[in-house]
Amino acid sequence: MKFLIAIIKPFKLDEVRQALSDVGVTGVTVTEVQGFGRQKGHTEIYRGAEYNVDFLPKLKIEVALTEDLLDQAVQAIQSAASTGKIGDGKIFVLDLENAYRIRTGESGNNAL
Amino acid sequence: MKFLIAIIKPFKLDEVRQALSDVGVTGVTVTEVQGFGRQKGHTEIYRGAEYNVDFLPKLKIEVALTEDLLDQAVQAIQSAASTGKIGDGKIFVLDLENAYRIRTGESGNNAL
Amino acid sequence: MKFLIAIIKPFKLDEVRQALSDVGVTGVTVTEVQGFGRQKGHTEIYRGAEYNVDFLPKLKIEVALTEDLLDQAVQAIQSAASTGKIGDGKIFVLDLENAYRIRTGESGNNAL
Amino acid sequence: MKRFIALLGLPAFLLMLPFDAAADTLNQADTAWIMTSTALVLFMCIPGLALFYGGLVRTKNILSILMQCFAITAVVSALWLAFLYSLSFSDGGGMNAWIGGLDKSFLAGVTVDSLSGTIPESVFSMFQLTFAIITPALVIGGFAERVRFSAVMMFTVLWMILAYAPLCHMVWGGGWLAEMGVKDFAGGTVVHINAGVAALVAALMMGPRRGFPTTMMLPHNMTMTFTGAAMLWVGWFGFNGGSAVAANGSAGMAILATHMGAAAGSLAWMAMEWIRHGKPSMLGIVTGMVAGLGTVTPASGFIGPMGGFMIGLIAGVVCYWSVIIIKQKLKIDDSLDVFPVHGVGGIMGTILTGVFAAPALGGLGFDEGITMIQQVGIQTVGAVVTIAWSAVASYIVFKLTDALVGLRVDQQEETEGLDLVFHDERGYNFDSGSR
Amino acid sequence: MKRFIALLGLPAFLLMLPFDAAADTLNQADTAWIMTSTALVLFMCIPGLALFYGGLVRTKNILSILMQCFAITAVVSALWLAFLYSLSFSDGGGMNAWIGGLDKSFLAGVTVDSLSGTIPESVFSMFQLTFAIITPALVIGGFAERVRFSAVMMFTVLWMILAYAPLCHMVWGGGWLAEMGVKDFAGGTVVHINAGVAALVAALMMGPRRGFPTTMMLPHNMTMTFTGAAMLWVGWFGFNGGSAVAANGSAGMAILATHMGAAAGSLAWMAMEWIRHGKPSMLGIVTGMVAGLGTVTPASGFIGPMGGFMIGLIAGVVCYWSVIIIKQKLKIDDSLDVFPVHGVGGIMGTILTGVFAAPALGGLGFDEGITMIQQVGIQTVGAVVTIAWSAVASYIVFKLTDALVGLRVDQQEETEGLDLVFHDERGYNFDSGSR
Amino acid sequence: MKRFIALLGLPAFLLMLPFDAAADTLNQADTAWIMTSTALVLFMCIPGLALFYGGLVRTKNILSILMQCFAITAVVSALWLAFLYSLSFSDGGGMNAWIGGLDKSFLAGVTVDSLSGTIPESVFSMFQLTFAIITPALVIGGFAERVRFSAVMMFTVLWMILAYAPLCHMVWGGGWLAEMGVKDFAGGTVVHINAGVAALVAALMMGPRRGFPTTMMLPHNMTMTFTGAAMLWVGWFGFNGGSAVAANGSAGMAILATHMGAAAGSLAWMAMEWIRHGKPSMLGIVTGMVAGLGTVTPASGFIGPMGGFMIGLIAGVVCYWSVIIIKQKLKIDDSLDVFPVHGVGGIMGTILTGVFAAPALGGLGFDEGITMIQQVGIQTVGAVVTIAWSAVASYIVFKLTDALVGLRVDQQEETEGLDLVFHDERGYNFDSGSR
Ligand SMILES: Nc1ncnc2c1ncn2[C@@H]1O[C@H](COP(=O)(O)OP(=O)(O)O)[C@@H](O)[C@H]1O
Ligand SMILES: Nc1ncnc2c1ncn2[C@@H]1O[C@H](COP(=O)(O)OP(=O)(O)O)[C@@H](O)[C@H]1O
Ligand SMILES: Nc1ncnc2c1ncn2[C@@H]1O[C@H](COP(=O)(O)OP(=O)(O)O)[C@@H](O)[C@H]1O
Repeated sequence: MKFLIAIIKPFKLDEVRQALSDVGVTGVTVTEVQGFGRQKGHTEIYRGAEYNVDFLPKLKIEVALTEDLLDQAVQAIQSAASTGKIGDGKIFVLDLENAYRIRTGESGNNAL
Repeated sequence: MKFLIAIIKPFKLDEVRQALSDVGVTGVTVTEVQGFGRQKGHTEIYRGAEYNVDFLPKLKIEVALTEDLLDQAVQAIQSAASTGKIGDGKIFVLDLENAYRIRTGESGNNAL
Repeated sequence: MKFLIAIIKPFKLDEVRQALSDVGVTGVTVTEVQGFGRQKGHTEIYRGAEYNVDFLPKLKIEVALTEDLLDQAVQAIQSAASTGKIGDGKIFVLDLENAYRIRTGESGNNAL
Repeated sequence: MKRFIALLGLPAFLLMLPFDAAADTLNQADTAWIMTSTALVLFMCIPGLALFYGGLVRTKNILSILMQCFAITAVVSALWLAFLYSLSFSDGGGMNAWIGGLDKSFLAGVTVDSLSGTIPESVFSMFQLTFAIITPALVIGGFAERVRFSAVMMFTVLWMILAYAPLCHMVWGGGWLAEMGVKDFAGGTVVHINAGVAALVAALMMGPRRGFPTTMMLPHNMTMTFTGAAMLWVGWFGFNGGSAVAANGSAGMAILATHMGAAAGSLAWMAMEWIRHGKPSMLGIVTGMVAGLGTVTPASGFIGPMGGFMIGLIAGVVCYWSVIIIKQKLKIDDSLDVFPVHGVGGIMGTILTGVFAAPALGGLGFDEGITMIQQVGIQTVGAVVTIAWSAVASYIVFKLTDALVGLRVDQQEETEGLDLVFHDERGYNFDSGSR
Repeated sequence: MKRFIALLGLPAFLLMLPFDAAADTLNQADTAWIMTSTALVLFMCIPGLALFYGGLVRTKNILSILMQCFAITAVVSALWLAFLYSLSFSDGGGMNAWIGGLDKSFLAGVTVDSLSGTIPESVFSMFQLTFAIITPALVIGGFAERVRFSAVMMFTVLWMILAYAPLCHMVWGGGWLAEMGVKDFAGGTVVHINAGVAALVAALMMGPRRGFPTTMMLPHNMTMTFTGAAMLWVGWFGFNGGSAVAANGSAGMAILATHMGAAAGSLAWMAMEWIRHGKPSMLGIVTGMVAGLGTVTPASGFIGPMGGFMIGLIAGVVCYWSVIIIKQKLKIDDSLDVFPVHGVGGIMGTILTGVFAAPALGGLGFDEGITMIQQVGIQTVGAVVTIAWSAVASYIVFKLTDALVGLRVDQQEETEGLDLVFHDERGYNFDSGSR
Repeated sequence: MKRFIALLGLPAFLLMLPFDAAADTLNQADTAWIMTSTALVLFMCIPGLALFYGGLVRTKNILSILMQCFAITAVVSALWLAFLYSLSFSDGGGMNAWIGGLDKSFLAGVTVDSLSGTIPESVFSMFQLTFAIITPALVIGGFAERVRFSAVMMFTVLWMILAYAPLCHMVWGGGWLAEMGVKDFAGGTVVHINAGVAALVAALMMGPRRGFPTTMMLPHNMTMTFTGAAMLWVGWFGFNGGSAVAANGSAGMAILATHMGAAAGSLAWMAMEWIRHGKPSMLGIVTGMVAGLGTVTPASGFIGPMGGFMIGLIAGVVCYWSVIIIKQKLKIDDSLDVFPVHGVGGIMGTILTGVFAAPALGGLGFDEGITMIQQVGIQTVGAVVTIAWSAVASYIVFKLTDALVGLRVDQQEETEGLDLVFHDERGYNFDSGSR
């Protein structure tokens, strides 16, 4: 099993979720995060002073999935989240040793 | 060492923390997340319109622990977080290569 | 590639980011989290009652990096985030199997 | 007392009846001030009290509080129009000692020209309505975070009829307590004791919130509570100052005494916390303020500024301990501490009115031939009667409500929060901005 | 109608002209009340309306709403000083049927001693200014979340000249609608229809927000909307009560009728939701209140409390359906539902004024020799003229604005949010506390 | 000037003394208006100023601001009752040029019948108290986010005695500045210069916040700041309009001029930002409003609406640059810019009062035999004396406070935030809803 962490632009959430569900991923967990990267932030005015705010609001999407879904899932996120502009984000793939469904106690692929 | 990521229902936090501490886990890190899964969300009314809100507030609990505690910890979360209703959440187990305590610079098991 | 998760005191963020960028890490993702550990929380007053609040606001920093940067990055976080007081936090190192840049589709080291 | 008694030297209760207004002429300045006061008192309830209470509950229940305050405002207004004003302030004939009649149902006879004392009856009725609105809104603090919305609606209708209207008539509408000489300038009995007791009865009948007292249930937004508290302080100038029903020295002195009561209550509670916990809290100082204001209310038109300050000091200390006793010691989950603050404050204030009205203590004096001891006695009767009437009426109302629509949510609903369960809405969607 | 007509038995429009004030003497009580009302009406716009609207948008656009309301307040004040008061309320000579003149530009002749009726002209002008402020502020709800800030500034200047000043003069400044006998106590035409129609025109011209109607665009902060709503309710006492321009029974009755309209509107909308969705929502009840208030406004000085209540009930039901038709059926993205609430409410209210002014329905009656049917006819003309004038004027204004500075943001700006794009600021930095 | 001078043609200072009231009779309309104004001015401080300031600090310090404003309200009220009213407004005998006496300690002699001019003395005293409350509350902006709570309490007591009471007496209580003819209608000297200078002294003595000026310290909640700002604008109608101490043309004109000052200040600051940064900000426009209001305050009763507008424009531009000079150039961490806004505004306004009072500029004119140049000279003396007195008094007060309880928190406390360190509370627990 694999554990996939994607950082995306917030307004792409609905499209990404749809794309993932289309390839058969049913569950995801989403977190609001702040991103620092190549994309530059914005300026804020404060009574005559200007400040550079260099973090950007992003969403982190975590998905646990079976190995066979990995490529399609990466592909799905890739195309749903892409705008072609800097700051579109990343997908990280980690190995997942095991998974459990709390309600039933099932583990492994069945737990996803 | 293992890195454990659990998604639970928010009101179960205190019980889960207690259960983990009972099996010897001293530190955990908690994040507010939004979950999408089998459990359905709720409807919101907005001036005559009805919207389906399908994310649910969940908590993510991250625990780094030594390998020997793994099974007990999974067990502890499992039973503390379970209500038997859909949406109780998941436990994901990842391999943890190393850990450091920032204050002291200790690493490995000693850092946990 | 490695995936590094650091839990730090919130006011150390700027220093840590600076230190990471000094060793060549360009991107990081930051999440507000609540930490439970050895450091004790605080008391809150509520109309004559006193409550112990034992979670502490922390920041979680996630960094994906190439293997050769690992030691320097750990070192950088370690020294930038340290105050020598309890609760300074942890650094966790996980293995990262792959990474993709959404905008370009690049993968592996090039995606970071 | 709602009308300025010194004017004609008549017993207060006579002057309180709007139908005695035949000989009066319109005083425009009084009218301007009471219209202003009406706005101030409505402002105390929405948004004032709603925000004060709302900040104290958990995020998942914030809208339930705001919604209840708002819906109560609307429902009580409709009832007032229909018959509640009439029951409270019209002549009750043979029942007049206890309750008014139905002659003024649908505000019959309240025309553009009709007067009540020196002000239009429309203004008098509207001013009184704002008091009728805030009283049941105070009660909801007792069962916050676990009550069904339909139960609140049902409670409001029944309780206004069984508890509010009779007590209002007895004290301000020419009923027997007024005749007996009970002095309640702006609502120690009718508003504060009445609401405090009802909240206590509700808390006892419904049981504590899930997790009480072990789980922390911290206020979700102290800045909201602060904002509401400040609005209450300012609005109370209309509550007590308007109860002079005139723009004159009586109103001015009521405001001054009220303000000093608020300040002293704040300082007293702050001192208690500083001594006992080592730190004063924001919630503490504003709670002390409300305690001071609630307590000074019945006295405000009969005392001087020093009297107001003394009453405030007493209120701050006694209500502080009352909260601890009720909630921590007796483990009664009167969620937002309505009884220990408003109930205890109202009882103390009603009785202390008999003390601080004394000229020796800077007060405006007693009625001809009445001593301080006698007045304290009369006041105590007023307080006891109000406690008893309110307790019985509230018990009946909540029993009925429970039978008809059910008072309390089930466990799962309580966990999910009242906002989603009853209103399909959430208070905050901060992250919606990112979408 | 902005001045109390019963006083001299003259036609209303004569009494509305400030320059007829020669023979009047200062009434200090009226002055006190209108100064108070002025504060209340300004309070309705900032912070009231700003918070009411602000809570309904997404986090990324919250400051754009607050900023627009605030900047409109400042800009309209400057225009008022320069020539808008003059255009609205001075004698327009040959053009007087349609617009005032420029004699009072820069408030020439408004001295410390000059009177308008029984109050200082400074107070009259200032009171009227607050109405001029809130009207364009209402409009911004129609194009919220996608308008350029400079376009709002441009619109404000042009629209106040082309739409507000003429209509205000026609109805309240002695123009032909006033002469014809159109009764608009506090702004059914000038304020509510005018703003509602402008918002609809804007929504049609600018097109829907990106993602409408498929994407959820939930209110980011319902507690803010509640707070604003409550402020609107209270402030409306000054809006309608102040429009009597006197502290007397007329003002008192206007407040009472207004309050009942708000209560009934709230209850009607709550009932609609309870029936149709199974649950009443916070947003629903406050929207019903605004509908009730907007609708009762033109009638408020001519009706009794029961009339106010009936109008409120009708408003709650009709505006509820109007929102659904405009937004869900016709898919017009009038973002904050300005037309279905204020426009429809204003139209209904203007016409219903002719109905509920009837003595048989508790109203204060019609002018000598006018029947209910006739008055309804006159009122309908008033409403239709206002709709037509506002639609044409608004169309011209938005076309001009689009040509000059551009009305709408581009896609990327809309995604990023107006706060950062136009103001380099964000509404909330809650996490800044950790740094 | 706090009392309406044209009435008897007497020098203003005579009329300001409450003890000259023997021959006056009660004016109920004036009473109604001043009670209303009292509510408005208290509303300016809590919640107005508290929210305005509170939104500007970081989340971890929000409650410290709200708490300080609230506790100051309570403490100053107690001091006022005890002796501060007496020191400010009673006859100081031989010392009368500088300070009042103690005859009115504990508000002795302030009875339900005693008058001050045409209003009850209770109302006069209460109205003045609200000014005494807001002045030290303004100061806290200078040392926000790093001051010890006990230091704020200590400062309040000492500063009210050493700085506020003497200056208030000199200018409004019949002291030598009043006798000299300094015109300060509503507090350019006593309130704004006084507070601004004290804040500057505090900022210099305590040093900058940790991280200043490199670390961003963005406002944690601009919607809160907006809400407070709007409340300040509305409340200022009571501040300046109430300072006429009458409901008449003087009050009306003061409100109109004040409003135009606020509008012009907003527009001027908005224009500065639009030119210099390319975008106008919400914080900018509201800061301009406060600058306009603070600056127009001393002049408000002596000028016309155009004068108010001109003063506002000047204020917006000059205060904009003052903030930049003080904070960015001189790197003085007057946290919330109290001196550049209120101090500089108060100085300018006090002097410009001498200019715009000229009839040629729409003003109400000078005292018999005084030219514009002379009046400007007198005003400048008034401003300079206030600056000097306030600077010295504040220095002494802060030195004493530092010695007695310590002014500033240590580094770790500053990092943790004042809310937890001094009040064991946090402003927001939004996530508590999930539990
Ligand atoms: N090495 C990294 N480790 C963790 N997160 C990263 C890393 N690099 C980028 N990110 C995240 O991805 C987001 C987008 O990255 P950025 O460099 O701005 O653009 P792009 O993905 O188009 O190269 C960042 O805001 C950050 O949240
Ligand atoms: N494949 C997955 N990857 C990541 N998170 C998941 C996944 N499936 C479920 N989750 C998380 O677990 C939560 C519970 O899952 P859900 O399917 O609703 O119920 P259950 O765990 O009882 O099957 C979801 O809300 C989501 O946060
Ligand atoms: N085993 C763990 N797993 C996950 N997070 C941990 C663990 N132990 C500690 N943490 C995180 O690190 C933070 C600091 O830990 P703490 O024990 O307080 O101090 P220290 O790091 O100095 O030993 C905690 O607040 C928590 O967020």
